[in-house]
Amino acid sequence: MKFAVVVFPGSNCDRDCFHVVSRVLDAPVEYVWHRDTDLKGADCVLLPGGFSYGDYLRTGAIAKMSPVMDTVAEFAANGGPVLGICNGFQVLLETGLLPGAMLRNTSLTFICKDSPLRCATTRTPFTSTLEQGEVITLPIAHAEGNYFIDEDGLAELRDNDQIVFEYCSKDGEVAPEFNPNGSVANIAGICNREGNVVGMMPHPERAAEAVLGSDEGLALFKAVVDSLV
Amino acid sequence: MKLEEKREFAKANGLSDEEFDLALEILGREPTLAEVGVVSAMWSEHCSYKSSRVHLSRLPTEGPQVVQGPGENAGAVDIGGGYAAVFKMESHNHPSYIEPYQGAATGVGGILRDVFTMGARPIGNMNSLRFGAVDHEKTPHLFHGVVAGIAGYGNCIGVPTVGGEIYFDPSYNGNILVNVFNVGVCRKDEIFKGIAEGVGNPIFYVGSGTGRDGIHGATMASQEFSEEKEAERPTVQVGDPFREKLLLEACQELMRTDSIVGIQDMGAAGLTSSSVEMADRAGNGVRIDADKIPAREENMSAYEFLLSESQERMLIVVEKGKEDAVAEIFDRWELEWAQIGEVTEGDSFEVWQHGEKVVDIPVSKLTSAAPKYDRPQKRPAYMDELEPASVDAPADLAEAFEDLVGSPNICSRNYVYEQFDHMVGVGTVVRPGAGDAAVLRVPGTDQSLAIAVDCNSRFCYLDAEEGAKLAVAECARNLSCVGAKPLGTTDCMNFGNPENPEIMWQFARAVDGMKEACIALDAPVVSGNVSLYNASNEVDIYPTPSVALVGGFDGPLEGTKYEAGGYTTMDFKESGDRIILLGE
Amino acid sequence: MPRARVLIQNKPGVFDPEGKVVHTGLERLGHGQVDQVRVGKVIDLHFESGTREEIAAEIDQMCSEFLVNPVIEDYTVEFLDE
Amino acid sequence: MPRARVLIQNKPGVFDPEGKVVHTGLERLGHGQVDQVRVGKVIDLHFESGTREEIAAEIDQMCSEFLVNPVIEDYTVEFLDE
Ligand SMILES: Nc1ncnc2c1ncn2[C@@H]1O[C@H](COP(=O)(O)OP(=O)(O)O)[C@@H](O)[C@H]1O
Repeated sequence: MKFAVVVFPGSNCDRDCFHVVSRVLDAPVEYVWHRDTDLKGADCVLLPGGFSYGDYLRTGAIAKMSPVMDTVAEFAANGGPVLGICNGFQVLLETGLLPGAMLRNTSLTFICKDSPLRCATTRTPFTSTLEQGEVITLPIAHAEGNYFIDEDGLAELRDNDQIVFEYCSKDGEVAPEFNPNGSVANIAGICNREGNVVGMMPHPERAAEAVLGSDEGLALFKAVVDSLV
Repeated sequence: MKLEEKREFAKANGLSDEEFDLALEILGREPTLAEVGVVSAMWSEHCSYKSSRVHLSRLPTEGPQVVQGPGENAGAVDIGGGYAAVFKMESHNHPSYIEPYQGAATGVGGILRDVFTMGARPIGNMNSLRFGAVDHEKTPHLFHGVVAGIAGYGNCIGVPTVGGEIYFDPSYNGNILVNVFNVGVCRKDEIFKGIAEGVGNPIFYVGSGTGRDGIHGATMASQEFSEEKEAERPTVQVGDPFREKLLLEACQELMRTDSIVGIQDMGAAGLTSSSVEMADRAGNGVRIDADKIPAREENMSAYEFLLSESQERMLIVVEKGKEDAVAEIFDRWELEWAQIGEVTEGDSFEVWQHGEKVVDIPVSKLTSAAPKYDRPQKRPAYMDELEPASVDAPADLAEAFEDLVGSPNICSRNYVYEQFDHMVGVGTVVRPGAGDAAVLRVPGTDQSLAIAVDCNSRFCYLDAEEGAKLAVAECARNLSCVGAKPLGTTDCMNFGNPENPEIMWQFARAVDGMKEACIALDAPVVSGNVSLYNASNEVDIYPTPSVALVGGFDGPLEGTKYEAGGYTTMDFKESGDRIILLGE
Repeated sequence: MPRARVLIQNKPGVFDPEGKVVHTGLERLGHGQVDQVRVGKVIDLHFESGTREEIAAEIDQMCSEFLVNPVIEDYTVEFLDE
Repeated sequence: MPRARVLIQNKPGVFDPEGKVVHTGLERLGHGQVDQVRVGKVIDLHFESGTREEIAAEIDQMCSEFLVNPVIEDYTVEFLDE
């Protein structure tokens, strides 16, 4: 089971993902440069967080034009698991691998803090070991995590069980007061119809070791390993 | 231009009459305009430390743990396991007052370059901020701008901002302080230096193109502010953290090849100070061809090229024959670069433009022969009026307690640090708000370090020597509160107008206090920065010698934070635990 | 040298967080007669050459490929005097 | 309802990193004939009432107080059809 971490100019959580996979999960992993068109035999693709191209114009807007994204799209179409974290999520939206778009946080400021999340579906390879409705706490760190989709789109997400994580209270209550950034329906993460492509604003890789305060995020990486053996 | 006009021009650049005469004497001829620019930049307070050098030399700078003392882009201490922590603090006070967002952002960018130019990967930012009174009309704009600027730059480049301090006081109404700190880590035997060695080696320029940004910036940073000056603003430098990220990665990659002889960032006084300092350290000369410099604007003069403070630029001396390997890396990271000169024999700083030699000055005359002043000192008169001991204890402690926790100088800083990405890098063990110091694990190693920054400038106003001592001691206590032992110090000495003997007295006493505390705590000063002329309309700021300490741990940090693993956080853990007050 | 300006704004119905903050800020400063605020982006493009038709077609392509996110944004193009 | 548009751009000579990156992006997509790109902000304001003169004066005040950073930005005002 091998991971690929895609590196765009300006990615800055690429090394963090690499660290978690190689040192904590102890699994093989390679960086894939944005101009590459070969995923080096990876079984799972991670699109890391950061500020690809400085987030200039729109988050993910320039990264989507990287040659590697065609390869990622093909990999996804063949059912390969893809996880986009934070900026990686934004790139997936821009490329159209996931529906919707990102707006600036309602506060207009960057927000970095822990946020409880309700797992809304366990059908993705990354959440298969969580319980439906289980609350995990992961750090968020973004200025543009205000997920937008129109009403029809939202209905479709719901009908197709595509909402993966929702911002919630410590006890799992999903309500506007627990929404840090204004996202539609408290959405923190979604998947495609098939469930193999997941995008999420929170950072599971930042909560993968007890020494950093929490290892609840490691479950997502372990789950995808389990799903493929 | 006539000589007298040049004298006026020099004056506008911050050079006094005597200094201009000294320059004439050194050159033995009339300077060109570009030369006036070079001399005034190199002899500015910012570059030459002309008022502070005599005092700074008293600071302790040595110890078995010191890997790199003052004199390079940043200092370094041994944190064990074969690794060094490379760190420095720098001020960006005046630019931040003019344009808080960009001023603070480019401050962060500059300090990051100081650290990664040494070969270290930056792992933590901190800052020390001073604003005017909370209800002063300018404070909200300055405060929000500075915080957003620090966030905008640090978050984008992906270096966590893990600590800092903020005070509000009317003495900063017209002159805020923005001091930024960065620490990075590298193998202790793989430190790179800013040195132009090897006659004939090519000099590369890399990063962003040069525009007319911040021309006069270096001299501006050394002049007192007045209302009129506020109007004559130079073109503000705009930071590009994305470009800096590319520069960081390209430099890291380049440093793994064996093609770099010396490397230095272009900070204040840009190309001038970087090339002159690199030549000076090697005892060589340099020749720069201004026509080759990547330009962002048209028709730039040599003067402008030499003094521009465009951001995200580096100067690199490459080993002859390795040019192609270097170019390949820069191209891949989509950076602008050019070979703009070479290391020469002798001692001359030579610049050519349009086939003409526009600068030819001996390097040493710009550095060691720069003016140095032992300015007069006088114990401030106000000290006799202020009698701290005469302040009565508050009658109602409950009320005093509420005042304290409600005070803008004491209340929670989460509004600020939640705007900073303080977790990127998966190394933040003790986060802002969780401990007295930040604890960072060095990625990919078993090493950790702790960092803290402090200065209570009201104490320093009452007694500069005791105040500086207390600043160092508080930092050291902060480190011990998370379980770390102090290893080294960096500082940012922010003071008012040094031509005022009372301010100079404050400065000298603060150095004395810092010296004593750093010796007592075995935390030698390995880098630092001086910012003088922090005054507006003749009101000097409180003396503010900000200090930051780096501490180390004996072994790897283990387990969860609640287990014995050699570090602690400040929250009360369980009911029934005992609370002990230590000290008098 | 032909110059064109692309104005990009959130579609009606898509929330505009920046517009809202600017609106609140203006009200706080006493500009109560402002009814609505929308904040968007403006991109000025200078072309080496080309007729208006050519450039308009080119810009449409740029917008659909890259400059504009059709999920949330609309755009208009203006030509600037030469 | 009178509507006005404020266009805000970096002053000439002030570096525009965003414009630079957008320019590179356009080139990569094959739009090589673009010579220069500047990215700025557009703020559309709807007023309840007021003459053009009143509104223009009001906007100047808003810009100097709040909307524009005079150190690095310039602005222009346009009126939109009602
Ligand atoms: N207050 C100080 N204490 C100790 N060292 C200092 C102090 N101020 C400056 N230095 C040292 O003097 C050298 C020159 O500093 P500076 O000019 O700020 O560096 P830069 O070239 O990065 O601007 C640096 O090595 C710095 O560490």
